[in-house]
Amino acid sequence: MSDSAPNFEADERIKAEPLISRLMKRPELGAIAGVLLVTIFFLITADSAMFTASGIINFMTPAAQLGILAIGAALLMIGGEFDLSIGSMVAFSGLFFGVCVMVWGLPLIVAIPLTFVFSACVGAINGFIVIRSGLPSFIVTLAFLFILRGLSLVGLKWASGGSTQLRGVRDATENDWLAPFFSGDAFPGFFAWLAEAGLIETFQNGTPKVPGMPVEILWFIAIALVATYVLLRTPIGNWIFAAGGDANAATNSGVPVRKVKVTLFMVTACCAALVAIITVIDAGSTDARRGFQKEFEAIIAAVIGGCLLTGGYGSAIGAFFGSIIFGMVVIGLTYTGFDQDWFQVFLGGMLLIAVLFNNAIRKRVTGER
Amino acid sequence: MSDSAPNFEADERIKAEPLISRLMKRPELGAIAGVLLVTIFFLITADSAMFTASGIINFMTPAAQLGILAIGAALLMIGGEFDLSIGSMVAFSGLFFGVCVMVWGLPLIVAIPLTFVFSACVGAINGFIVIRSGLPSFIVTLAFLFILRGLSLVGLKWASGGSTQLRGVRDATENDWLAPFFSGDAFPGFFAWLAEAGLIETFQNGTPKVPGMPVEILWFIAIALVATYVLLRTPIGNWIFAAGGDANAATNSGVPVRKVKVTLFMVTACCAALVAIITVIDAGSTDARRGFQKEFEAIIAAVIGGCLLTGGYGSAIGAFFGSIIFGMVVIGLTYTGFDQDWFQVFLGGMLLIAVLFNNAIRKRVTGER
Amino acid sequence: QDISVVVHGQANDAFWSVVKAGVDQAAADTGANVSYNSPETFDMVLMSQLIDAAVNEEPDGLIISFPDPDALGPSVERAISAGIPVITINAGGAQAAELGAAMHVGQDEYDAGVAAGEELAAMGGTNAICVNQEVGNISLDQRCAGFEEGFGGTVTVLPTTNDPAEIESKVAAALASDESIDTVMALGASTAGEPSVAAVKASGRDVNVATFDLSAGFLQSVVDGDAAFALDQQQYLQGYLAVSVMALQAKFGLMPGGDVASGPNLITADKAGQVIELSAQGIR
Amino acid sequence: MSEDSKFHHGEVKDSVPPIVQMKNIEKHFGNIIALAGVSFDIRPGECHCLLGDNGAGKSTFIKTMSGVHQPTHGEILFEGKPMSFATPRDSMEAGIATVFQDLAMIPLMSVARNFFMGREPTKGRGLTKRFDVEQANEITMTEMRKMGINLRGPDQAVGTLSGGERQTVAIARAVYFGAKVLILDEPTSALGVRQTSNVLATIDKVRSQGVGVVFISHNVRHALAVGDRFTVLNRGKTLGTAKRGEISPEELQDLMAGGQELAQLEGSLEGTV
Amino acid sequence: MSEDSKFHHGEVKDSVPPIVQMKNIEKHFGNIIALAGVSFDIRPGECHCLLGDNGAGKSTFIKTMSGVHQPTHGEILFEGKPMSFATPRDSMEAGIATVFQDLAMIPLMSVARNFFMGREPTKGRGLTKRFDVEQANEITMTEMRKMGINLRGPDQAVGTLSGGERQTVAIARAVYFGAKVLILDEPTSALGVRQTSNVLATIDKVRSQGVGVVFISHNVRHALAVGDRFTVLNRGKTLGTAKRGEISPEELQDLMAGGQELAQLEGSLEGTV
Ligand SMILES: Nc1ncnc2c1ncn2[C@@H]1O[C@H](COP(=O)(O)OP(=O)(O)OP(=O)(O)O)[C@@H](O)[C@H]1O
Ligand SMILES: Nc1ncnc2c1ncn2[C@@H]1O[C@H](COP(=O)(O)OP(=O)(O)OP(=O)(O)O)[C@@H](O)[C@H]1O
Ligand SMILES: O[C@H]1[C@H](O)[C@H](O)OC[C@H]1O
Ligand SMILES: [Mg+2]
Ligand SMILES: [Mg+2]
Repeated sequence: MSDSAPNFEADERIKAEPLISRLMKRPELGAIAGVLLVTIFFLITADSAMFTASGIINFMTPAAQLGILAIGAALLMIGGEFDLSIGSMVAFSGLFFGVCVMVWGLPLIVAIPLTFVFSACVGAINGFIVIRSGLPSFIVTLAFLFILRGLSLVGLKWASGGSTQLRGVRDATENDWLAPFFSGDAFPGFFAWLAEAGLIETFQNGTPKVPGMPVEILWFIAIALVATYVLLRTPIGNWIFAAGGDANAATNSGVPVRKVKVTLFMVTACCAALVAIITVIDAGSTDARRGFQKEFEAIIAAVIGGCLLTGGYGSAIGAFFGSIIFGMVVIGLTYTGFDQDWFQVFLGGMLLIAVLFNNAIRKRVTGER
Repeated sequence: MSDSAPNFEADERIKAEPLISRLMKRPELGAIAGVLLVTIFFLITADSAMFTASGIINFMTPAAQLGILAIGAALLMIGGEFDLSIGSMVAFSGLFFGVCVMVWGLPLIVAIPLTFVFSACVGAINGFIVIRSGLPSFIVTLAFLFILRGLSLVGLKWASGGSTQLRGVRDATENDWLAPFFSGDAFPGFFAWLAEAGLIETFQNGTPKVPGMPVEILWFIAIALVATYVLLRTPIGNWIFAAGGDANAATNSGVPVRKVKVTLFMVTACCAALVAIITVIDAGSTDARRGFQKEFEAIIAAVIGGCLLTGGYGSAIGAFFGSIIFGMVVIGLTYTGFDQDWFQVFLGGMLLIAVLFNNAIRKRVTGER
Repeated sequence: QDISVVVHGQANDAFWSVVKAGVDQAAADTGANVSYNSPETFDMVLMSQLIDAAVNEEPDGLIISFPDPDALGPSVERAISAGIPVITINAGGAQAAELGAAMHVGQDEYDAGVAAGEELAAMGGTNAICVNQEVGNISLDQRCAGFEEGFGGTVTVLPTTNDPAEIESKVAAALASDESIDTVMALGASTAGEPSVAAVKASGRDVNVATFDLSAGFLQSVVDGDAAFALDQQQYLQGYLAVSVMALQAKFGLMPGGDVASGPNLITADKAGQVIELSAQGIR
Repeated sequence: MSEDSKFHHGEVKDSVPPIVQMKNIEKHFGNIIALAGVSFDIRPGECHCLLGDNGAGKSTFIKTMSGVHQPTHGEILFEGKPMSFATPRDSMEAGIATVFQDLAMIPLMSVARNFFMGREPTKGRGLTKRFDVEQANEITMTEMRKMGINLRGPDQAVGTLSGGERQTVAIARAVYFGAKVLILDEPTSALGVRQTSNVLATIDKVRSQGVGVVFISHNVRHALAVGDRFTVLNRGKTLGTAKRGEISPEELQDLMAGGQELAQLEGSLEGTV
Repeated sequence: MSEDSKFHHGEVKDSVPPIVQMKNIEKHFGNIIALAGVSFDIRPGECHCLLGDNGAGKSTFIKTMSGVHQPTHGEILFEGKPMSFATPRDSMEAGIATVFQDLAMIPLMSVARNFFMGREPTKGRGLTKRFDVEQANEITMTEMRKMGINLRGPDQAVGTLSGGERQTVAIARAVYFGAKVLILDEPTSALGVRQTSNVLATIDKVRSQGVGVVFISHNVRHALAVGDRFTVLNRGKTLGTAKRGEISPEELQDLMAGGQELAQLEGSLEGTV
């Protein structure tokens, strides 16, 4: 009746598992099924222009702007907290940045770091109140949603002398050497060459439809990679998962939960600041409604990408794909013949189907009940 | 070394506890501190008109409309789920009700129950998808936020022949015997008597400034009482707490968690339908933007009132007071002399202070760390 | 012909659904293939991306509203440099013309505000509130600013959300806390205008209420004497004319030599009655 | 280990039909095989011990019996009829009460509310039918006292109870509601000596009332004190079932350890841990 | 209970200064008094058992020692100096490792990540300094195997482990990181016989290396097998401390039960539960 000596390498208690199910178990990759589904949908229903180089860049740009926020939100959600103030933070740090450039006339090399520091401080305030009071971050950051939005309005009126729009940033930064890192298109030469070679489409008059790769897309990819690395390959990543999984157990195991959470609030605020800087330079203006409801969309993208609202589970890559799904659906309708009145029905339906599909595929592949 | 026989009635392991700290421990009563704080603030800063009979009714009316939703949202949150579609549900069931009355010409005695049944079905669909897929209710009901909002637009255009507003409901229901239960003011005679007796203010011509008690306030109070009774004094209440506290443990203990959750989704949808019916009859019309962002405000009110976003903890009375705090703050600033541009800063600041104050008082009184 | 319309207002906004009705009617009348899009909130960054998406399809003509010349400028330049003719509607005509837009159909928001202010001042108003249900939308700010200019007296901006119940309470609160308010200027008819009328009625005071844009309910109040007037910009024309002209441009290369001022058009008690039915059908 | 216990021991009558019969149960979680074919039955009036090493599959097995998991393969007969419990509520309604290893308690809820969770006593009728809070409180306090725990009050949140107090709530609840079968997954693990002896005495009492008891334990002495039959699991498979008296404590302990050697403790622990 | 154990027993040298000394600790939760003045110390190389009935306050007491709770009254000396640990991290950095009764594990995280939570091994330096996942996996598997658990793999989520497997992770982790004091709150409650003997053997091993061990158990036999001193708590107060040999198993069991009578089990359980 005695048992054979256990042999770890070939445990009889494990079935062989195909690679695909091992991959689908990772929260990073769950959202890919949704991306595929949405892509197929638009390949069938949308104008072919959607999947040309210019079409892809066109939906990737809003996806990237959303995605930078969504990755921040995802990190924070994995760490067990919310930040509902990131949308307002986009407006507020946009205002601060605008004031740096337009009112104080600072060069970008000063204005940009200052904006990040400033935003990180606001994020830290959020974090400190949450930590010290023990209140849910939902309600604390919600208060800041209103406060920052309101301050943006007041600040804009002050800075612009009564308007809710601050204009002229593009002209003021045009010749700054740092501007190309935060605005416009990267690799224009390469794209011009592609156009000449006939590899990407041009307008009738010969100019390439895509002048280059919008920098936000590069930022988006870079941030997704860094966030993934931090989450999966650094001690801090482990702390983030632990803090969100069970703050009590994590504290008792020696994880500096408070520091981790405050840091995450600061990171999220910096993501908002980055989006603000990029869009303010790009648009050349900022207004009191910038970033409106972006907190909401960022959370949506993170959740589509597999983050749990209860914390402790999720991934940056998931948020990456979640943002792409969201961006594709929002912009995609333009390329289809559907009536705009149906837009919201369509948006809601696509989101639901994409998430249900992700979920069904994951369950089927991994053999979960 | 042996111990005296334990005596339950006078356990030496318990300190005497004053009544107030026993009361403050109840989630129901935590929010009272916030109400007091906000009231005192406005007594000092606001125009005295705010706390006359007409002033109170003036801020209680939106508070009541919000509160009916907030109590539904609170029940659902205690049960561990969210419904982000209630705002859209107000528009959608408003449309359905409008169609019943205007297009199909049904009397209220048919139209109102039909609207409730219809809304409950939509709520049940939400619930079923959440339960069957195991997806977070956040993302599922978010999809319905968009879908229902979109369908309201499409439906309104169909029902009104191209406009986004369906009108004439007031005229159509004016003579229906059921209308006074869902619109207008209750107890007009009593208020007229109060006015004659000089107990409430009158216009110069002697008519009372407040013709009666808006019915939504009565509904609001009634629903808060019923919900509190259900939560604290019925088996279903126990199931709601259990389902939200730990769905797994509750299922394993024999609580029919799925049924409870689906029922809660239906209840929440019915709360939205009630608000829709009241506002549509009152305003005489419905449009595609009704209830916009109400889901958000309802959750805010529930959280101010002490509900945990993670489920399993909270109260209907808390949501009641939370709605009143929110209503007072939103309307209150108008009575003060502050620059209205600061409205959002003020709203956020007041919410934060009210919640921090609730929290601080509770901790101090109950001796928690 | 393919024509793309991208505007800043939402399809479920009563005002913009009328624009869309005009667009749809013109599409039917001219046989043009028209796509109509808008961002989900007043979001200039997303709107510029929607314009880019439309331009990618290389339509024969592009019709846009232009509330933020800075943010939308590059997208418009891209369209124009790609050889796509552009017509602007509703907002921002002058600035777009500088970039090479062919024509504008709309009302100048500031001038419309001035006109409304002068009218209400003439009715004896000295102390007004301007009810803004969409704070941060630059067009609405311009209306309040113009109104202040034309009105001459005290003007307080009352920012609100777009919930009618809340607006009613806030207007009531504003009236209760300042006895000298005699004028209410609402910036949207059904969201802000109708609840303002209700609040004024409940206050029992003699206050003039006017609104930008139309709604059947508000027009009824004008007829009944509970409200002073509505300022119509006939947005149906903005949609209809722009598409018709663009279709003709695509077919024959025709383009009028100047802009069309679709408003402001003051609707007072004498005209309101005729307009109600059309407004209820989503045409005015 | 003395055989002359003060306990009455149920006669395992092979003739009496089992209440629950589990045939060749398999349970897979994704690619993990937790149970690879286990058969087991429980008869009225007996205490059937389920023993085995950590991770052997004991908890998974009893969760299959009480409707938490659905078996991947295999058959469950309840009173002779094929039965599949879709939820724990179904199994409860059939008369099976379970103390899960994780206790299935809601930390934020009071002791009394946890005690009656899913089976609240009511008073009044029709619309006034309501949760009888007073009765619930009273029963809770009484049943807990029977098990040797004097609670400070019935409204303390379970999350603030000590480990043993919490475990006692789960046991008292199951005993109170257990009608035909009582499943106890390591019920004494967190209990003090007094509470443990109460639980063992309780097992004996309910068994004598004809209830079938499934008792999981790592404590050979506890198992031998009350068990009538012993089934040992190892790595998801059953190593066989022995009747009381057919097996010595040392043999049993050897089986429970999966046949592997123990660290040098025998001396100080007198043969059984 | 035989006194001639195979274990080495630490000499409780009264002369050696204690590592941690707790003086007259009180802890109140709101109106609940969990500890009403408890004194305790732990010296290097000894195993000090903390015993007592359910709800006596053992867990609350050791949580105060490891920085989870701050005492309401009383003083803590660490290596002779007054010390107040604000967080568990502080106490860890001072060299105290704890296995909490609730284990302090994150269910959604893998075994290896839980094992190293808060103290991740790194490789590389500067910007490339990163979590050394391979090393973490390897150490986890090895340490678990030492305790008698063969995991299927280091990346299984802790939430899907069996009760005993999970408890073993917590113990292996504490042992791996325990530098000066190792606190074990009912570490063997969910363990199989093999794992239990491993843990007891481990306690003996680390003690002989000069680590002070605080061992909480309800099992008199386990306590006597490894304990050098025994402190008994009852209803938040201490009933006194006894040295090994000064007290008989029966006396000890009596104290642990708070002096109350046990159900009739003595016969079958040979004196100690
Ligand atoms: N949901 C699950 N997903 C994956 N593996 C699981 C799951 N549940 C259990 N297992 C694995 O199945 C095996 C059996 O677990 P089970 O809890 O039944 O053991 P047990 O016999 O009760 O052990 P213990 O005595 O430690 O409580 C374990 O190795 C465990 O890791
Ligand atoms: N956070 C808390 N709030 C209120 N009461 C508490 C709290 N923590 C513990 N208690 C109470 O303090 C007493 C001591 O609890 P503790 O967990 O220390 O007991 P224990 O000796 O570890 O018992 P066990 O052997 O059952 O684990 C218990 O009666 C418990 O109900
Ligand atoms: O002209 C429109 C304005 O630009 C804004 O969108 O609100 C609706 C209309 O008044
Ligand atoms: Mg188990
Ligand atoms: Mg304990």
